[in-house]
Amino acid sequence: MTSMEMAGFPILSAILMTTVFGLLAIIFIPAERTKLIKQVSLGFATLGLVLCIWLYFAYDHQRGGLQFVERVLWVKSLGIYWFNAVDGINLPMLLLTAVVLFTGIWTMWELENRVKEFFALVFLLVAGVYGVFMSMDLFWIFVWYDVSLFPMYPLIAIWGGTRKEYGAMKLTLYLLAGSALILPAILYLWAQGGANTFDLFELQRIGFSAFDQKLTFVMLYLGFGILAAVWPFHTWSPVGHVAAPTAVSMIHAGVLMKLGAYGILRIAMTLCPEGTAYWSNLMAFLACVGIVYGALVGLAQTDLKYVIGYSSVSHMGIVGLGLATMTVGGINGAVFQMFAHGIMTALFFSSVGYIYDRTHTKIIPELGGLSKTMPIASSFFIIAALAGIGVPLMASFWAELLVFIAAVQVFPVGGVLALAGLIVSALFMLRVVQKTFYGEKNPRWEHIPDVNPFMAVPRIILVSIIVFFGLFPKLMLDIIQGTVIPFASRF
Amino acid sequence: MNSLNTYLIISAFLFSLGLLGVLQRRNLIGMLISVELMLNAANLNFMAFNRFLTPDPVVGQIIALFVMGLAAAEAAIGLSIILALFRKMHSINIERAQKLKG
Amino acid sequence: MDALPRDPVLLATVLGTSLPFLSMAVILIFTRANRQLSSRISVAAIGCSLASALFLLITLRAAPGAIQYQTEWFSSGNFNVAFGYYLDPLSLLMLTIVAVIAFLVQVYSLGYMAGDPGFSRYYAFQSLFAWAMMNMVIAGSLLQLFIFWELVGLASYLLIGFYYEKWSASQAGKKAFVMTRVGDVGFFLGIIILVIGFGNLGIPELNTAGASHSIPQQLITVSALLILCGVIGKSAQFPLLTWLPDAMEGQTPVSALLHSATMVAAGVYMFSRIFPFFSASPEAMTAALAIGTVTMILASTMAMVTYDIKQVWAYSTISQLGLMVMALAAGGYFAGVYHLTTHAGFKALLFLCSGIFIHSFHTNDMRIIGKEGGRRLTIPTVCMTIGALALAGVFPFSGFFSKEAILGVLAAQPGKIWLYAGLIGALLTAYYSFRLIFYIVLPQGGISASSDSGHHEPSHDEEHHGYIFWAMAVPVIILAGLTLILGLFFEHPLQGFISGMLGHGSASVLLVQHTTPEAHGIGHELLLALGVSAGLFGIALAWFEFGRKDSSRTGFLSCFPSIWRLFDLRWFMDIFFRKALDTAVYAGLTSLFTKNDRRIIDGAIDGICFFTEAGGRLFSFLQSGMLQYNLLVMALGAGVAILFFLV
Amino acid sequence: MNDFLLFLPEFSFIIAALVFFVFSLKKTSAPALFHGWALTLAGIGLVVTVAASHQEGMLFFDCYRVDLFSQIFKILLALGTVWVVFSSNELKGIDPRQHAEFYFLVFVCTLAMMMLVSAVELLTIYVSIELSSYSLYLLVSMRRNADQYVETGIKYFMIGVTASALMVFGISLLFGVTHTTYMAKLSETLPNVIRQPAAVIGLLLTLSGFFFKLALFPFHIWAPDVYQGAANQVTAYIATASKMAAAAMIIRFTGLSSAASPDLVKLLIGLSILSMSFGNLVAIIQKDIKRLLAYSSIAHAGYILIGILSMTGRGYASAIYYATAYLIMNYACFMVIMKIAGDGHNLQIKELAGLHKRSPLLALTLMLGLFGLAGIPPTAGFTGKFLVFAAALEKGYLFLVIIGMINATISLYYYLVVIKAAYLLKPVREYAAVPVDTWTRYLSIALIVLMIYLGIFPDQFVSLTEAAARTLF
Amino acid sequence: MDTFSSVTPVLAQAAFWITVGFTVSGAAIAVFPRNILYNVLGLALALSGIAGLYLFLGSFFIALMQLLIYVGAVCIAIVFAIMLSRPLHLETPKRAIPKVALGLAASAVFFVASASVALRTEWVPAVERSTDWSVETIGHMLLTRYELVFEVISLVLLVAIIGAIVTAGFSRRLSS
Repeated sequence: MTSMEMAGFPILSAILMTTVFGLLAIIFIPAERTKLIKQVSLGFATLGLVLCIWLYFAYDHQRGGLQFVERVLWVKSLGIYWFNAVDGINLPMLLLTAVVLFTGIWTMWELENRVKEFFALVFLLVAGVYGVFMSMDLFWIFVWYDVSLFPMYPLIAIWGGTRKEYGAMKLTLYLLAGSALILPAILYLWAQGGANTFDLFELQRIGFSAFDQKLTFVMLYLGFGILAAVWPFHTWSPVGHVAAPTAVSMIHAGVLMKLGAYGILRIAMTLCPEGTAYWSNLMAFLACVGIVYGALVGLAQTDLKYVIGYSSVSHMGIVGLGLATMTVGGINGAVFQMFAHGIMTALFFSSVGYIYDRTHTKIIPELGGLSKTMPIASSFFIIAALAGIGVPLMASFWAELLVFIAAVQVFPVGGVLALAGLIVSALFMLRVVQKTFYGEKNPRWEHIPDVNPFMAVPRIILVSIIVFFGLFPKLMLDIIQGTVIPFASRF
Repeated sequence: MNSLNTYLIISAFLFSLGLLGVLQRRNLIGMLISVELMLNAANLNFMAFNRFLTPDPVVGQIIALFVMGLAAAEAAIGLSIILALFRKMHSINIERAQKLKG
Repeated sequence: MDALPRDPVLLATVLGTSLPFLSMAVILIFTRANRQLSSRISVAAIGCSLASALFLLITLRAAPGAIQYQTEWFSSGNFNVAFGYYLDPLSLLMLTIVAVIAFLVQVYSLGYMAGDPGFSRYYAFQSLFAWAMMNMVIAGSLLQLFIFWELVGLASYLLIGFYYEKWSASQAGKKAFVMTRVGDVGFFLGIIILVIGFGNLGIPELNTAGASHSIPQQLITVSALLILCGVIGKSAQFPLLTWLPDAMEGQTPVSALLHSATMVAAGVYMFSRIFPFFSASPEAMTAALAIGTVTMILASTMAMVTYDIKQVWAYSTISQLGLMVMALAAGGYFAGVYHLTTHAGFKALLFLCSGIFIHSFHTNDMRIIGKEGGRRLTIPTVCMTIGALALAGVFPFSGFFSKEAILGVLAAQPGKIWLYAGLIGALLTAYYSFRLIFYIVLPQGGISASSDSGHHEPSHDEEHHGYIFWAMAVPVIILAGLTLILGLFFEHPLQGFISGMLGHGSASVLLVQHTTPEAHGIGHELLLALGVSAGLFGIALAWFEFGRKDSSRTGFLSCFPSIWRLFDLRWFMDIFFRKALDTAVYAGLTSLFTKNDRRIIDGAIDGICFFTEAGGRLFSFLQSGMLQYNLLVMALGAGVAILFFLV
Repeated sequence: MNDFLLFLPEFSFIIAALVFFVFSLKKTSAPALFHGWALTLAGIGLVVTVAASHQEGMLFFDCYRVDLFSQIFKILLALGTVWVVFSSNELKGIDPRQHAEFYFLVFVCTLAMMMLVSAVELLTIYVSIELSSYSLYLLVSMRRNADQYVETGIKYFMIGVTASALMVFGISLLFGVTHTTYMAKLSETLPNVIRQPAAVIGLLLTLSGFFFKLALFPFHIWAPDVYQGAANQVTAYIATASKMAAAAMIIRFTGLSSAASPDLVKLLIGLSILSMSFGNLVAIIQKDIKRLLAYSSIAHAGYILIGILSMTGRGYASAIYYATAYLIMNYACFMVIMKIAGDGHNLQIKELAGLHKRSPLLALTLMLGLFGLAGIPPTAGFTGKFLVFAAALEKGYLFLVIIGMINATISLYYYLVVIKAAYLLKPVREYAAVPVDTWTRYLSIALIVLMIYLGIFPDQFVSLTEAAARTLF
Repeated sequence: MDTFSSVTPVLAQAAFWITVGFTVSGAAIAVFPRNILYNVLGLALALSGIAGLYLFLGSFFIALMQLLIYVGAVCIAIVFAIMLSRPLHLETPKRAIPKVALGLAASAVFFVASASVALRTEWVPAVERSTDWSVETIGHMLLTRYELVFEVISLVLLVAIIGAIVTAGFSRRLSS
C-alpha cells in the first residue's frame, strides 16, 4: 500500500467527527441550557446514525473486503497510520454503535443532573467506540479503546446508582488492567514484525512465529476478554451495569462489551491464526463455562440489572464460543450475535432504566405486577427477555444457531453443555419477567404513568431492529460473511 | 606500602566511616562532619589516581581543588540550614524531626 | 415475488399463513383499545386462513406429488437456510385441522372472553398462536419447523400465562415454556447434528435419506433420539408431561386450542412429518414406543383421580398423545395421523363444552357442576357425551376408528405387550371420561364438598342463551358433528389421501403396508372386539361406580389411598422435578456459582486490591520519618547494587 | 561571537540571576514588582532558548556541547521555569522579604541545570549539579510558617550531600579507570574496560547522583518529604524543571556504557521495576496531593528509565518525549494545586471536593493532567508511555513492559481518587470559588491543548526527539 | 616520592604510616565520640592527615589548599555553628539497635565493595604520562579547560553565601 490512500470523501472520519464535534459543541453550550444540549446531542447522534446507515447501504458486500479506506501516515518513526476502513466485521458494529448512541441519548432525555457533562462524556466514550471499530491500525485501536473506557468512570460515579463509586472504580480499573496486557502484546507484535508498522494488515502479511503468536494471542485474549466479560473475568460487568445510569449501561453493555470480542477477532485472531488454534480449546472452555455459569448465577439475582448483567455474561460467552470455533459459521454467528446482543441489551437497559427512573428501585421482589400499571414499558422488557432466550425470528436466534452449529461441530462436549445453558437462560429470564411484571398489581406503583409515545420511540426502534434482522438475517449475514469467509480460510 | 591500592583502601575506609557516621550520628553537625569525610575520601581517590595512573597530573589536582571548594560551600549551606532548624526546633537531633513520613 | 399473483396455490399459502400474523401486529400496535375491532380482525384473519386451507386441500387433493416452494433465507458458509413451504397431504390435512380448530375456538372465544379486560391482547396472542402453528405445519425444512415450533411455544406461554396477575397462571406459563425448552434443546441439538452430519434440513430430503439409508445409521439414531426429545417436550410425553395439566391455567378455549390442534399436536405432527426418517432408526422407534406407552398409562392413571374437569381432559390429552406416539413408533403412520385428526376434533369439542360449564358455574369441579345442574345445559351435555364416547372409542364416533387403527398397528408389533398396554389405556380412558360424564349427568345428593373446590375464573354474568351463549354453542355443535362423521365417512378417503401421496413423496411404500389391518397377526374382528370391549368395559365400570343409583361415587381407587395419592400427585413427578430444580439448580449450582462469584472471583479481585493497598502501606515503612532510616534505604540499595556487580 | 551566541540561553539566565542578586541587596521587598521582572526575564530566557534551539557547537575547550539534545532540554527547563515563575504571583509559601532571593535561586538553578544538560565533562557536570542542588536545598528551606515542615530542608540536604558524595566517589573511580573526564573519551574508553569492577561501579555511583535528582528508587527517599514540605512553587519547580535535567543526564550517561554491560541493563530494569512499583503502591495511601505526586514522580522516574535502558536511539527519543510530556502534565497538576491553595498551604485531596463547580476549567486541567500521568489516551502521557514501551519491546523486554502496564493500572487508582474528589465529592464545608485570572485561564487552555495535541499528533515532536537522540552518538 | 627523594625509604615509610595513622584515627574520632567538639577536632586531624597524604601523592599545592579550605574554613565554620546551636547539650537517649546494625552493615558493605573494587580492578597506568606538576600548569588549566567550572564555582559560593545568610536568618530584612 502506498503511504497515502484516500478514496473520496472520508466518510469514516466523518462519522468519528460527529462525536468529536458533538463533544466540542456541548462544551461550548452553557450548562444551564439543558434542553439545547440534549437537542444538539441528539442531532449529532442522528447525524452519525444517518452516516452509518448510508455506509451500510453503500457497502458493497459482493465485493467484500475493506472499503472506504482512509490511510494516512501518522507517526512516521513508528509506522502509525490513520487507517480507517470498513469490512463486514466492523460495519455491523458501527451501525450498532450509532443505533445505541442514538437511542441512548433519547432515553436520557429526562436527565436533569449535570446534563452538559453527561452528554459530553457520552460523546467522548462513543468517539472511542467508533474509533476502535473503524480503525485498522493497532495504535489507534488501542488509543480509542482506552478513550472509550475511562469516561465510564465519571459516567458511573456521578450519575450512577447502587454502589456507584465502588462499581465505577472496579470497572475502570478492571478494564484498564486488561489493557495492561493488550498494549504489551500490540507492541510486541510491532517489534517482532520488524517492519516498523502498526498497520494491521501489513502485520498480517508479515506473519509471526508460532511462539510469538501463542504468546501474544493469550495476552490479547485475556486483555480484551476482560471487556468481553469472559469467565472468570466477568465480575466487573454486573457490578458496573448495576451502578451505571441507563444510557451508559446501554452503551456499555450494548457496545462496549463488544469491543472486547471485536478486539479478539480483529487483532488477536487476525494476527495470530496459529495462536488462535493453539488456544481455541481454552477459549471454548471459558466461553462454555461463561454461558452456563452466567445463566445459573443470573437465576439467583434479585436486582434487575444484575440479572441483565449476568445474561450479558452468558450471551457474550456465545460470542466467545463462536470465535473459538474458527469456522465461517461460528465467526459469522459471533459477529451477528455481537450485533444482536448489542441491540437486545440496549433494549433491556433502556426498559429497566425507565422502570428504575420511576420506581427508584430495581430490586425484583419490590417490584412485581408492573405489567398492570405500565404495560408498554413492561412489554419492551419482555420482548428483550424473549430475544435473550433466543426465541426465533429475533436476531439473536440466528446468531445462536450459527454459533451452536459450529460449536457442536468443533467442540462437541462444550457445545452440548452450552446448549444446556439455553434451558437455564430461559428459566432465569422468565423468572425475572414473572416476578417483575406478572403477579398482583402492586399498589406502590399504581400512580406511575406508562411510557409516553415520545419516550417509547427509542425502544420501538430497538425492537424493530431486533425483529427486522430476525426476519431478514440475510441483510446482515451477507455483509458479515463476505469478510469472514476469507478471514476464516486462514485457520 | 605507598602503592595505589593502599590509598584506595584508605579512601574506602574513610568513605565507609563517613557513611557510618551519616547513618549513625544523631547530631546533625556530626552528620555533616561525616559527609566531609566521604568527600575527602573521593578526593583522596582523585589524587591517588592522579599520582599513579592518569596521563596528566593536573586534572586530578584541579578536581580535588573544586571538590574542596564545593565542600566548603556545602558546609556553609548545611550549617545555615542546621542553624535555621535549631531556631525553630531548638534541637539539632535528627531523631526529633520525624513529622514527615508515610 | 412476481410468482405470487400468478400462482393461486402459493398465494393461498402465503395469505393463509401470514394473515394471522398481520392481524396480531395490527391488534397489538393499533387496535388494542378497540375490543370489537380487534376480535373481528382476528376472526376475519383466521377465517381467511381457513378458507385458503380448504382451498388448498381441495385444489391439491389429487396433486401428483408434494408441492414445494422455497427461497433462500440466508446462508452462512456452506450452511444454507431456506424459507419455504412444503405442501403434501399431511401438511394440508394438518393445516386444515389447525385452521378449523383455531377458527372455531376464536369464534367460541367471542362469547367466552366477552368482557375480559385483555380481550384485544387475547386475540392478538390467538392470532400469533394460529400463525405460528400453521407456519410450522407447512414448513419446508426442519429448521423452519423448529423456528415456528418455538414460536408456538412462545404463543402458548403467553396464552397460558394470560392472566399474568394470577401467580399460578404465570407460573404455569413459565413451567410450560421451560419444560418444553428442555425438549427443544434436544431437538435443537438434533438439528445441529443433522446440519453437521447431513448438511440439509429439507424435510423431503431428510425423509428420502432416512428411507434410503443414505446417511450413517448412527447419525440417524442419534439425531432421531434427540429430535424425539422435542416431541417429548412439546407433546408432553414422559417424563416432561407435568407442564400440561398446569397449562389448564389458561382459559378454556386456549386449552382447547392447545390440546387439540396446536402446541401438543406439534410434537406428534413433527414425528409424522419426518416419519420415514425416524423409522430408519429402530432404536429411536423403540424408544418412542416405550415412552408413548409409559406416558399413556401414567396419564390415564392421573386422570382417574382428579375432580377438575379440565384436568381430566388434560390427562386424557397426554394419554392420547402417548397413544399417537405409540402408533407412529410402531410404524403406524396413518394410524397416528388419523388419531391426531380425530383427536383434534373431539378434544376441542370436550374442552369447549367444559368451557361452557365452567363459564356458567364458575367452577372446575365436576362434582359441583353436576350438583348445581350441569345437565340442564343440554347442548354442551350432549356434545360432551359425544366427545367422551369418541374418546372412549365407541362406535360410530371418530375415536373408534382411529383407535382401532392404532390397536391394529400395535398388534403387529413383535411383542404383544404394546397391544395389551394399548388396551389397558383404552379401558382406563373410557373409565375416567365416563366417570366425569356420570358426575355431571347423573348427579346425586351427598357430595361432600371436598377441599378441592376448583379454580375460579374471572366471572362475568351473562345471559346463558344470548349471543354469548350461541357464539359458544355453535362451534361446539359443529365439532360434535365433525366427531360424528369424521370416522364414519372419512377414514378411507383420508387413508388414500395421506398414504397415497406418501408413496409419491418418499420412497416408503413399505410403511404403507404396516398400516393395513391385514398385516397383523390377530384377526381383524378379534381386535375390533377387543378394542370395543375394552372401551365398553371401562364405561361399564364407570357406570357401576359413578353412574348407577346408590353407587359409592368414590371409585375403586379410594380403597388404595397410597395409590390414589400416587396418581393424584402425578407419580411424584412434579415433586421430583421441583426438588431436583431446587436442590440441583437453585441450592446447588446456582448458589455454588453465586458464592463462587462473590467470594472466590470477586474475593480474589478485591483481595488483589486489598493486597495492593497493603503493599502500599508496607512499602511506606521505607519512608519512615526518620532521616537515617531513609538514608539506610538508599545506602543499602546502592550497596546491594554494587554487590550485584561484584558477585 | 559565535561562541557567545551558543551560550546565549545560559547567559540570559545569568543576567536574570544577577538582576535578582541586585534586588536582593535592596532594603525593601516588592513582591509584585519582582514577579513582573521575573516573568519578563524568564520569558526572555525562554524566547532566547527557543531561538537558540538549532545551535550547535562546542564551547570551553570541549567541556560544553551545544546540540539539539541539550537545546531541547534547555527549552524544557526554560519552559518549566517560566511556568513556575508565572505561578509565583501569589508566592504565599515564602516570606515576602525573601522573594528576590527566591527568584535569584530559581534562575541560578535553571542556569545550573542548563549547563548540566550541555556539559560533557565530568567536573563541569559535577559542579553544575551541585550548584543546582544547593539552590534547591536553599529554596526548599525557604518555606515560611512551616512548623510542620521545618525538617524538610535538612532532610533534603543530608540525603543530597550523601548522594553527591556517592557520585563524586563514583566519578573518581571512572576517572581512575579511564584516565579522563571527557564524555567523548569516556564513551570510547569505557566499553573496553567495562569488565573492570571499578568502571561499572563508578558508572553506577555516578548515575546514582542523577538517580537522586530524578528520584529513582532507592534514591527517591527525599522526594515525598521535600514535595510535601517545600513551598508549592518550589515543589512545582522541583517536580518539573529539575526532573528534566536529571533525565537528560541519565540519558547521556547510560549511553556511555552503550549496552556493553548486560548486567547494567539488568540493574536498570530492576531499578525501574522497583521504582514504578514502589511509587505507585505507596501513592495509593496518600492524603496530601503533593506527597501523592511525589510518589507518582518516583513511579514516573521508573517509566523514563524504561525508555533509557533500552539504550537505542528510539529509547532515548522516547525518554525525551516522556520527560516532556511529564513536564507538561505535572505542571498542569501543580498549577491547579498552586491556584487552589492560594495561601500556600498544603492541599489535601479532600479539599478538592466540588472543584468542578468552583472552577470547571481548573478541574478539567487537573483531570487531563492526571489522566495524562496515568497514561490514558489521547493525552501526551499515553503517547509517551507508548513510545517508551515500544522502545523497550524492540529490545524484547516484554516482562518489563507488562509490569509497567500493571503499574499504570495501579496508578490509575490513585489518580482516579483525586479526580473523584474534584468531580464527585460533596465538599464538607463551603469553599469559595477559585478566582482564575485571564492569564491562568489561557495557560490552562494552552496546557490542555498541548497535552492533547502532543498525544494525538506526536509525529513532529517524535521526529525532533529522534533527531536529538541521534546527536548523542 | 619526588619531594622526599633525599630521605631514606624507611623514614619515608614510617612517615607515611604515621600520616595514615593520623588520618584513620582522626576519622574515627570524627565519627565515634558523642561530644561534638571532639568530632570537629577529629575531623581537623583527619583532614590534616589527608593533607599529608596529598604530600605523599606529590601535590604540595593541594595539600596546602586542603589545610586552608578544610581545616581553616570548614572546621572553623563548624565550630561557629556548634557555638550558635549549642549542640553540646544534645540529649543522648539509647541508640536504636536496628539502626546501628543496619548502618554498620551498610558501611561494611561499602567498605568491602570499594576495597574489592580497588583490589580487583586492573589499574592500568596511562602509556604516556606527563610529569608536569607545577602550579603554573594548574593555573593555566583553570583558566582554559576549566574556565567554566572556575566561574561556576564562584556562582556556587555566591549562592552559598546568600543562601546561608537568608536561611540562617542573618539577612538585613529578616533579622527582626
